[in-house]
Amino acid sequence: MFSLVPLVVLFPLAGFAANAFFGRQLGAARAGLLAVLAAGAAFLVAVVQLAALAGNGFAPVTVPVAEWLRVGDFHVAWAFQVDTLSVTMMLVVAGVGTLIHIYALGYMREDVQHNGDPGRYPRFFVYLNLFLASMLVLVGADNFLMLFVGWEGVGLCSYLLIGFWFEKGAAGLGNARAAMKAFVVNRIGDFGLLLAMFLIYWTFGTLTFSELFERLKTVRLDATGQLIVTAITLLLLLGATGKSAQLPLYVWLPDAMAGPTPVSALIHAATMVTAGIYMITRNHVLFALAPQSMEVVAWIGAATALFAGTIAVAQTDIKRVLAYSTISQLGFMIAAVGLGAYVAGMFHLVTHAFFKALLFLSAGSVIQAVERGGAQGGAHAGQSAEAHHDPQDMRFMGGLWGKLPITQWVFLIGALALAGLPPLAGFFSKDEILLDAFEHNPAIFWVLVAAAFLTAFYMGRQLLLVFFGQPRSTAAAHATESPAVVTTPLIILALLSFFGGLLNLPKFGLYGYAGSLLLKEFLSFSVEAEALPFNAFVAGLSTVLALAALGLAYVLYGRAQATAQDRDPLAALLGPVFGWLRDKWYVDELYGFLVVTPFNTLSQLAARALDLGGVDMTFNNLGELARAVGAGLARFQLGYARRYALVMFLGAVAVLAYFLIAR
Amino acid sequence: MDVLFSTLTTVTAFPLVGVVILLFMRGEQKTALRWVALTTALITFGLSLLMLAQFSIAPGFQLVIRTPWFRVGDFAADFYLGVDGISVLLVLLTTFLVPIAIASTWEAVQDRVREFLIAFLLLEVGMVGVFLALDLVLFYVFWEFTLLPMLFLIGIWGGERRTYAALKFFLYTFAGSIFMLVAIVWLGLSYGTFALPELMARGLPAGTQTWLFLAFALAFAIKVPVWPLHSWLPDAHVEAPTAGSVILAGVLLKLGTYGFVRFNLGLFPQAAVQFAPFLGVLAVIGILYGALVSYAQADAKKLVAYSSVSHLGFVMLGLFALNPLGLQGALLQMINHGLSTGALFLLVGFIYERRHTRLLSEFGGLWKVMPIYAALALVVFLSSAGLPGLNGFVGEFTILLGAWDGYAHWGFAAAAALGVILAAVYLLWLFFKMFQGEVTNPKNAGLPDLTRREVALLVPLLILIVWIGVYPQPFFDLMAPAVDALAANLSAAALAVR
Amino acid sequence: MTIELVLFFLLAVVAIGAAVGMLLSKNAVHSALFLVLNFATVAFFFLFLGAPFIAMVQVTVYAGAIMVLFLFVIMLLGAEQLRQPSTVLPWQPPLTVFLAVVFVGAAWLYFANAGPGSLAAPPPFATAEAAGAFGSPQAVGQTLFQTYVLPFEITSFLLLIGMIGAVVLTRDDKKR
Amino acid sequence: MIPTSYYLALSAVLFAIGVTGVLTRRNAIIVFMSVELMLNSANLTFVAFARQFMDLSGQVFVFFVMVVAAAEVAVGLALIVAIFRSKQSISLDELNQLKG
Repeated sequence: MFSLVPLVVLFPLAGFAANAFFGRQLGAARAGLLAVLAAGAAFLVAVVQLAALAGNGFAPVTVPVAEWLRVGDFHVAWAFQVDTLSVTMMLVVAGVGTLIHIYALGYMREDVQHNGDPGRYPRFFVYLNLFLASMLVLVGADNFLMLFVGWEGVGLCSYLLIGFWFEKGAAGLGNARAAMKAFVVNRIGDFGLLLAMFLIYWTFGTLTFSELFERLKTVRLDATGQLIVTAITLLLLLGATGKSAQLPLYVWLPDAMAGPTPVSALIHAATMVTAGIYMITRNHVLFALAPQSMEVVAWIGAATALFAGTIAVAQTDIKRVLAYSTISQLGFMIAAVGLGAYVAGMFHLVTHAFFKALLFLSAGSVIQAVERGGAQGGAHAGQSAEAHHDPQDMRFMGGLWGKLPITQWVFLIGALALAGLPPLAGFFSKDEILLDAFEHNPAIFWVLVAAAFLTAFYMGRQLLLVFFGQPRSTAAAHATESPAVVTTPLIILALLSFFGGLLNLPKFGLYGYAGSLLLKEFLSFSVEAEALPFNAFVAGLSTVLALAALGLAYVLYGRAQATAQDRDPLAALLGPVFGWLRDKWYVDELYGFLVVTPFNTLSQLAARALDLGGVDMTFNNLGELARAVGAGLARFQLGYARRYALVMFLGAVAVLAYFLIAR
Repeated sequence: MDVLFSTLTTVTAFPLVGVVILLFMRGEQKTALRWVALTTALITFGLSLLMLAQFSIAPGFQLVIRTPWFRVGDFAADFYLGVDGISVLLVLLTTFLVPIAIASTWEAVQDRVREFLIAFLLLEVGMVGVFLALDLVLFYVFWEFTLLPMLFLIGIWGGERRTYAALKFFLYTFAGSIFMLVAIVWLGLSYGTFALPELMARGLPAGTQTWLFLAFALAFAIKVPVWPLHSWLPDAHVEAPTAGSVILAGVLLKLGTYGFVRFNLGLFPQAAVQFAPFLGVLAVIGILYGALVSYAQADAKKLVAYSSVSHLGFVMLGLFALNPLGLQGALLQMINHGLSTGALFLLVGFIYERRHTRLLSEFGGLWKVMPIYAALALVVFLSSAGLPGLNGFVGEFTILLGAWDGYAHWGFAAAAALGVILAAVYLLWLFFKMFQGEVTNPKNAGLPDLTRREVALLVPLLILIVWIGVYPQPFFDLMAPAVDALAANLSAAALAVR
Repeated sequence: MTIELVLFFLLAVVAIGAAVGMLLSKNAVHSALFLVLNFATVAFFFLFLGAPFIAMVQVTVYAGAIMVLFLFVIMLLGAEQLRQPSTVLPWQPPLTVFLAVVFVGAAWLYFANAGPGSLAAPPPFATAEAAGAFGSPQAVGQTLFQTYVLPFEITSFLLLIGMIGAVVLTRDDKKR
Repeated sequence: MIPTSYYLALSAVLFAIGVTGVLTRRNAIIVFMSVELMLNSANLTFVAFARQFMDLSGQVFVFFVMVVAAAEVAVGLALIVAIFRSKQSISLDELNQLKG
């Protein structure tokens, strides 16, 4: 059954190829269905792998597929690593991916109408299937190079999907710019990963995970070796900060919200951005050898969690709040793996995939509801001026409760899960991370607690702004619920978000031995996992803080604003600091000043001054010099044959005279 | 007669048959002329496949033919051809690209078609000859022989500043090869033979290697082009007709890198070891500089031309890693660059035929108007940017991996890896300016998408781009024995130097 | 002074005078006629030197055919005289004359310093037969067709090419 | 007998006059005639040496020179005719296309 694992990639790949070449001929309905089937088939294969693993006593298996590169002593193959870690990821990716494919069937049909190019419908599924294939290559890889193929492949899909409406956005170029930004920033991370691969190969002589970890078990590191391993892990971290949107490379993710909402849910929340956490977890053996790097990883995660949280509280775009929330939650996971709590990190990764996908998808449902409302309301009232507001702006929403009977509930579940209220999934996984931090690094613990407080607060704010109070626009007033194809995946995800905590529930007697945790034991076949005892203080503190944050949100936003132009109550509370938060600490501007502008200037300088003015000019001047010498001599060339003959005669006479004298 | 009908002679000389036929045809029968040239080029490609079939994966020169050519006193040159793992792929690349380039001129060239095609076929003879010649004099003759057809392709069928560009191209390359000629003559007169295998077997003393290395290196460095000798390239590319650019980037630049492998590494290993860090620095500067300058270009073709400087920097870096990884990566990257950049120039040519401009500011939003064009362009751009799964990545990764532990410092590889980021920057910028956004220029609104002929031109290239990206092993296998022998020779030289 | 020497100097004066006449004549026709005179005197020298065949060829081909061709072209073009005086190439005539004098002087020096006897008068022929045989058409013909048969054949090609060249060059473009 | 050097001296003088004609006259036809004069002076040298060394090769060479001269005149006069057609002049001063 293990030999079926290539199919997990081949099904989406086949879907990609079929839709890429024949999407137009197939027509929208069949193209979408094909893509969903491909994703579903991949999920089934992943389930089969789970069964196969169970039958194998959860021992890891390597499934070689084909030769790839064999140059000198260097060798990598196309091969899959099937273990509990990769299968966990496969299940999440293919599972959530399938649900989002289904959702996209309905959502994109409306989206392409709204954006005025229905012909682009199949293309979306082309990209989405390619993404699934790449992501599954990433998680299934048994070596760094193959992981890198998936790593850049998902980056490409992210680029394509952010730029799906490449002619939209600010000045018609905003989306395309966002896509380019995402790819380039990711490439900076990839640069780190690339260097890490070189170092690993030349230090340990292999890029295959199993061989590498085998060698690491016996390796004795001297000072240089220690330095190299630290360098490797830090470079891997650079890769992870790029893909998982951590400080300092997180800047692409908020802009990536330019992509259609299913993309935000699948790629920029549930799966791709967690690749960094997966990669670090996969390389836990390496990281274990570099404690300083672990420290750095943990601090970057914690800092990102808090930093992104502060920005999220002041955003008004419904998807941007979720984007910064994603960055923050990814920070939690990175912090967890940095603390060595790999299981906690993976656990949060899984639950986060559920509830953040749910939040994004229901946000998409809300957005389309408002869009429909705008179209209707505009038709009713005949007023077009107000209809031109941004359908994603929460300031123009409000009062949607009751209008969206399914979306409202699933959104609430997602929000509370994210806020970390028991007994929802987010509570368990976040609590696990906090517990690890509490035990290992109190400073990080308090940073994470602050971040958790902010999480609950901005989710409360979002809930209140979107669903409660008075509708602040005609569009919101006329909003209607989405079709079943959209809401069904929402319901499934809501159930997963609600009961996801059970994944890592203590196994009370069911399997015979108490005190162990389900996911922990499952993953312990791939990574070391320590079982920490339940800590009532941590659990209580996080619950109380979540409730307090929600309460604060209610105090501030409970009496909803009447119009969209009202001042944000938080601004009154925070004063000028609010402006900083709203403008994202001016990090984009800072990077523009520090990196983008100098780069452009340098490039222009190199092209104009250095290349045309320097190199080219130098050689042209050499040519000109020859020409000038020639022109100087040419003044003796009057063009009259007689003068030339005279000079010739002069020469002849001179030669004759020379012979006479020399004799 | 054996010599005349041996595989390598026919591969080299078959285009001449087409030239003769073209000479006897009337200039007005344009379509017939094109068919004759295309058929000739395709048959030549078939012959080169025959050569591949006869080629066995082993070190050393194969299918060798040798016959005295001329003899003046001590000066004896042979007609001496042979193929090994280093040259076999380059010959195939040449014979593969020429039919595509000829087919790309179907509508683009309407002026003096017969002469154009003759120049093209003659160019093919010269290029294949360079890759196959084992006699230094023969090599030099073929080397200079490639110069003239290209000079005419640029100078007659080129753009507005064609005379300037053609002259610059000619003077640059010619100036470099003069030094090579001196070195060749010196070698032949000192050792009594111009035969490369014999010279390699004999080995040269370290002292003479140094200046001979420099003389050869100058000729090749201009052709590659190595920074800062590159400034002829953008002009030549911008003015050359599309097919000329395809061949110029696809094959002619490889003559330089091939020369480096064959002569500078093969014949002067000790000097190569000594100069490796120096050329490594130039390669890295070329990579970063080419990428930076490329990003600032306003003309699509110029952008692609400067990207060649960057990409060939990778090749040079791989070569002067002097280990099997770097060498094989560099050899594969030569092929990759030929495919990807050839395709890039075709793509730029397609839009130029439609709009008669290549200024980026004139475009925007073409994805909406020409979806097939955009999709194919995207694949080619990504291949050029080194996306894993496509050919560019395999080459670049192998090169960088080799260079990390090469004779240059690992920092070179690290700095060169920055070029991978920059490649994404300028290629995505190109894609952004051409294809994304709204259609702002009304002139672009009604552009027809690619015709079947144009797609058919790109498809063979794309197939190879994906093939090499996913399963490059057959290509590596072909070159492995030859490269291993070369690398062994180099490491022996390194021991001698240190 | 023998009668030969007197004749030589007389003819030499005529030859040089004719050459100078050609050089200085304003009218091209006069020049051509002076040249004919020069060629004729040189033919006499050929006779002195025991080359009767060459002397005949000189008169018939050079003085006859070629110079007639010259005259013909001059008449055809009506280019006996140039219209405007020369304005370009200052210093050309004096420089030329100076160099010509230097040249003659150098040659003179050379002959004066040539080894004793090397440029002295050649020995006279022993018999009248010998004098008649040397340079006779028969002797020249034998040398030409034995030793120099290949160059002779090549000259025929040269003439052919000259002929074709003349035809091609004078063909009127407009009549194509 | 007349010494060979006398002939050579005469030949040198005739040659110098020919050169002077080529270099000073602007009339292409006269220049051409001067060239013939130079050739002729060379012929004289050839014949003088043939007599000196009693070798007929010298005379044969004169024959060849005459053939060359004949061919040259044919082509040269044709050139002059062609140039006159296009320039309406045979002045060499108007032919300065070689100017650098």
